[in-house]
Amino acid sequence: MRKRGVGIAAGFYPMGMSGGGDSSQALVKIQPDGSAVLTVGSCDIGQGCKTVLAQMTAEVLGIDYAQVKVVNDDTDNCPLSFGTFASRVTYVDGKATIAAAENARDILLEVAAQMLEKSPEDLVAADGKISVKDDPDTSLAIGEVAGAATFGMRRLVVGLGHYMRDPATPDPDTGECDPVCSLAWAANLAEVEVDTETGEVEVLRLVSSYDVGKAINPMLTEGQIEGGGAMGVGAALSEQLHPHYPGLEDQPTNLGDYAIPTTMDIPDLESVIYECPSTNGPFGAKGLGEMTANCPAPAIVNAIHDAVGVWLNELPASPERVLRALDEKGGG
Amino acid sequence: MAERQFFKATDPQEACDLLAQYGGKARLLAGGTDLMVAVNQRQLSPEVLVYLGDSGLNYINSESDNLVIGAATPFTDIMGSNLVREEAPLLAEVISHIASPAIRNVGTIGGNLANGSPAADSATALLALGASLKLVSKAGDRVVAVEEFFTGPGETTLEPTELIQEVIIPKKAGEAKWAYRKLGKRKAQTLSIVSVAICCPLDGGQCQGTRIALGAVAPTPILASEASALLEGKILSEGLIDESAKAAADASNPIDDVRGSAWYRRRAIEALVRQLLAQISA
Amino acid sequence: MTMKVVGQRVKRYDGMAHVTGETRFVDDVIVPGTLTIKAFRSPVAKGNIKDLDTSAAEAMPGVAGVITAEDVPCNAYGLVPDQPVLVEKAVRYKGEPIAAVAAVDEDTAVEAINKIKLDIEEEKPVFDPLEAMKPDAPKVRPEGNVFMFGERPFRQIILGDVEEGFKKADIIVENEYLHPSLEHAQLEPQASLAVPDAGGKLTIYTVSQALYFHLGQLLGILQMEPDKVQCKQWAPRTGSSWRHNAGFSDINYVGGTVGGGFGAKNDIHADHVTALLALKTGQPCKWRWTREEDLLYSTFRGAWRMTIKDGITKDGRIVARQIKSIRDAGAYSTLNFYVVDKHSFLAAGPYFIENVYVQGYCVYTNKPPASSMRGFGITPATFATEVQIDKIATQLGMDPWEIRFVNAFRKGEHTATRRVVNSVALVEVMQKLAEKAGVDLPDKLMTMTSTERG
Amino acid sequence: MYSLEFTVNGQLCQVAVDLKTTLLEVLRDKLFITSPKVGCNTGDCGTCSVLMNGKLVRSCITNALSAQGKEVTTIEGLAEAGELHPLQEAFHDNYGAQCGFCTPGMILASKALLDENPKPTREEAKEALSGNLCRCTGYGKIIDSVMAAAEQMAQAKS
Repeated sequence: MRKRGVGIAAGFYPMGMSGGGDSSQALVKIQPDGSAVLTVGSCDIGQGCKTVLAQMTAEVLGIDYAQVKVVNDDTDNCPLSFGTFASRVTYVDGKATIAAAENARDILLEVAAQMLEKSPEDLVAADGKISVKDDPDTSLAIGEVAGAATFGMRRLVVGLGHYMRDPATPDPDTGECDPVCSLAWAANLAEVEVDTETGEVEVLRLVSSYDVGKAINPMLTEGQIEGGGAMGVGAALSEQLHPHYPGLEDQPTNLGDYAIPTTMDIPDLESVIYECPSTNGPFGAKGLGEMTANCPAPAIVNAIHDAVGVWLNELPASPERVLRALDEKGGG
Repeated sequence: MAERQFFKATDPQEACDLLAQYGGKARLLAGGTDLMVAVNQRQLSPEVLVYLGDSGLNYINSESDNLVIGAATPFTDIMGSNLVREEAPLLAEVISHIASPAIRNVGTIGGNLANGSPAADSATALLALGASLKLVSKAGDRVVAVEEFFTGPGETTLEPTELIQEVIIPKKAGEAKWAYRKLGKRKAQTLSIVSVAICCPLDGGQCQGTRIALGAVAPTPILASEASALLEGKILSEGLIDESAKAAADASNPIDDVRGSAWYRRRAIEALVRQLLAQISA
Repeated sequence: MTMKVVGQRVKRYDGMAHVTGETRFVDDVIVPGTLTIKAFRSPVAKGNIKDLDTSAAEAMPGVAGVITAEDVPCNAYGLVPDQPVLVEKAVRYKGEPIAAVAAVDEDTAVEAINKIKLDIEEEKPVFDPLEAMKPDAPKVRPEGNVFMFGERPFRQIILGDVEEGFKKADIIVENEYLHPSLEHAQLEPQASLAVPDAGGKLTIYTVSQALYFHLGQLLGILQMEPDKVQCKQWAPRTGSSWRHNAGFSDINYVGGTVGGGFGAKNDIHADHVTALLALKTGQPCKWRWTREEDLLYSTFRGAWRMTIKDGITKDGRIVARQIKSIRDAGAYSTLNFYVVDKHSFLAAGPYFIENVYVQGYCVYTNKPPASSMRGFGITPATFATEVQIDKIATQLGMDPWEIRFVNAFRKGEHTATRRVVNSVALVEVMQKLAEKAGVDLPDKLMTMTSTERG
Repeated sequence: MYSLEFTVNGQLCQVAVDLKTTLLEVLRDKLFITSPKVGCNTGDCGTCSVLMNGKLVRSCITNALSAQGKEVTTIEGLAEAGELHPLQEAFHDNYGAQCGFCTPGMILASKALLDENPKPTREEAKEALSGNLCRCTGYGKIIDSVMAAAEQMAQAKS
């Protein structure tokens, strides 16, 4: 018999290293034509940090996204970053990038101020121009300003940015510390169908809701949600690195036996993005790379309980485990 | 190092001659989906390869009572063949669950069988369909029933100088019902934990010559003969289906391995046979 | 402020390179004359090396170099440097690298590996953390099988008084959960290419997710003092400017584009070995792990055993939560203790609970070292606590939605580590979920907010 | 050693191979075409996918000599006269790639599908890509990309 059930799970996740002290640096160089090169030390592991950081740079400088190049590929050229982990890059590198871009923009504003015989505070950088706040028709193209800075005023337009939260050493007795830049929030709903004779579980629906502070690029946000969702489904149902844990027998040695989900195992995932701005995040953003893999498994386990009345205290909810649990309960 | 040699057989006879000439040293290459995995993992370092891709063994013919499939026919061709869909739809269905499209494009039915895996998916279909294999060698040819072909894990009755020429499948007789299910760790690109193929010719609602084939639950793919015999001449009922499913589970002799436990496999066989017979009777 | 670029669905920065196949990963970097590396790995899970003979491998035509523990200047790395690059004496997991060969091609490298002779005294391993914690258990590590968080064998988090909390509770729910070990299964396997150049610089192409973090560790491993033998061997090979004291600028660490990480590349797997062999042979050396090696011997998400005891009042409020978690760390510390810290800080979940007691243990076993994976220690915590809260709801006859709304953090409340939570939105996120999923929640829940505890 | 002659992306190639050489090794190590990746070398992941005579194959478990006289297409051969294939455009527009490691194989598998079945359903697209693993995307945006390309190609035809 096939029985259906629905389950939910909630969660939260911090940005950056718990314990702090993880820094990132950024350099924004304005070329003589007004295009920009952002140099950072974090890796793009598929999550899309080059895209996100280029967007932030363009936003601050008031130039086109296409005018920003990102260099992140070696330690000879790139400034320090602790790395791409702990859901930290959008947040920590983002803050460093914004600082660097603002720093570069300030240089441009100073130069433009001289050219326009205004004070930098009276100027604004937007739409590829630096213009006078209360007289928008008086403006200079950013390329013009950058060129004048480079050739006329012999200035190097390079902005420097750095962000590091103070290290947070936990109190040895109580654990008191501030392990968190910001917290993002999550809730998932799973609907499953359980075959009570074979123990198979099929995920029919996985619906996700995430607070990301601000989706710097909603496509990337959705990409993380869907990718983490699939990873969560794999963890919930089919992935076993040590099938006879704690022993090492029968360990899978190929990607057929270590069964990550295929296209056929994942339903079309549904998601909703909620934006509760982080009080100190870059443009209000939080990070969500990791948290997306956390809620699917408990939501699925809770859905299995809803369907057939058994609890699984151990993952994955393999057909064998489900069947044994049903036996223990005394039939489906 | 021994000299390595590659031959492209232009017909089965040439392949047989080469096998005779090189004896156990020669390996047949068709799609290579099993062979090359072994080569890449250094379990195998063939000295002589005989390529069957252009040996004229890629065909699907209708011959009086039988459907005849050349051993080097890729799965995709078999799946897509109208003849197969018409005369042996069970085979088309089973093949559609093998691995994934890229593997099916080159993997051949003969290769799948010759590999001798207890989990060979095409074998369960052929067992259920009562198929036989035409084996050829320089010394001549012989026909063996698929249930006689497999002798143990990775072992078959094939002599080192012999190759599978074709698969002979009796055409579906009258109102033959069939059903198939495979359980893997996931839904595609996966090997069977268990698989069950059932072919159930019905005569006025009565089962006549039902064949229930089980994969991955014994040293070879097997027929659950007692489970089938219980149904002979009877109309499928809930009680009868139950009995047959239990008999099928008893016929299995599974092991614990990376894909599943013996306990689970036995239970899954019983469940699948029950579900599939119910599906047939519905 | 209206934003022009932030918030937009601009095209992916590296998308064009991806769809044309032009994105270059480590294994796609082709340097003429590159040697292939293979590792000689321990056949046993625990043992003591009596003798290692690599002479036959070294003598083979086509073999350019073999390295063992003797060739590693500083043979201990990690945040807490306890992991050898190559085992000197004590083998702690099956598959642990003991030697590595660089040869002209893969066949030769494999043949050379097969010629290495090892005399090893096998010892009884321990795989179960619960066994490993016993006083008479086989020692995985000389300092003991349990990682010390300061003076304690566990990270302790105390908020309020759980025993007092349990007294106030109407029901107590206690369960044990097991979160299994998981593999990242990133599609790009571990790989590294080290290229020495005559100018005295070593260029390493890496899959690292954390360039600077690993560069620092590599410099520690390679630190070469003038009187060390290997330095004398290597200095001429790498040019006159090799300064015998490697600094950040002596290595150009090239990466930034990673074929999937998920935490699999937060630890050095191959760069140290390629660097050492490149220095020893003076030639470019590449090591690409097979998928089998990646599955069996690379870092992974270590398993967790978690016991949760909750005290709940009739209205569904969790008033006390006690958690004891044991992390199976495998044989080395890697990022395990950090994973346990993160788990302990936040294991109590996205709910305001006034009395919390968490003990997070990090226990060594004779498995390959576990380390970080997407979600660190919070993934197992979320699994356990979110199934637990459903069990509580079931026992109270309460709706699983309602119990979460009742307990969810509100503005101004604080976590178990006594920090006030900011930008709180669990209530709203759950309301959005219900809307999206078409679940009709009662007004009572739909009108709640994160700003006040209703 | 044997001489393998075959066509890669329209260009005739001749390379020396032995009995154990795979098509993937020929492409990557001898012809320096690195878009097909070594993800597993056992045929399980699909990152090495190429088209051989128009059909999707795993180059890692294709014996090089079985490619004799055949036509092999890698993703480098997809763009025509400098114009990206609609599938490449669609994967770019729809974020069908994240880390990019599975992408060349994924796009070639998609091409094999659309060549046979220009108007697939989502289910058919999933089935066609079922042997190509992706760990980043959860597949949603990959399937979106395939569907978008199919639509775009249908419009271009009409």
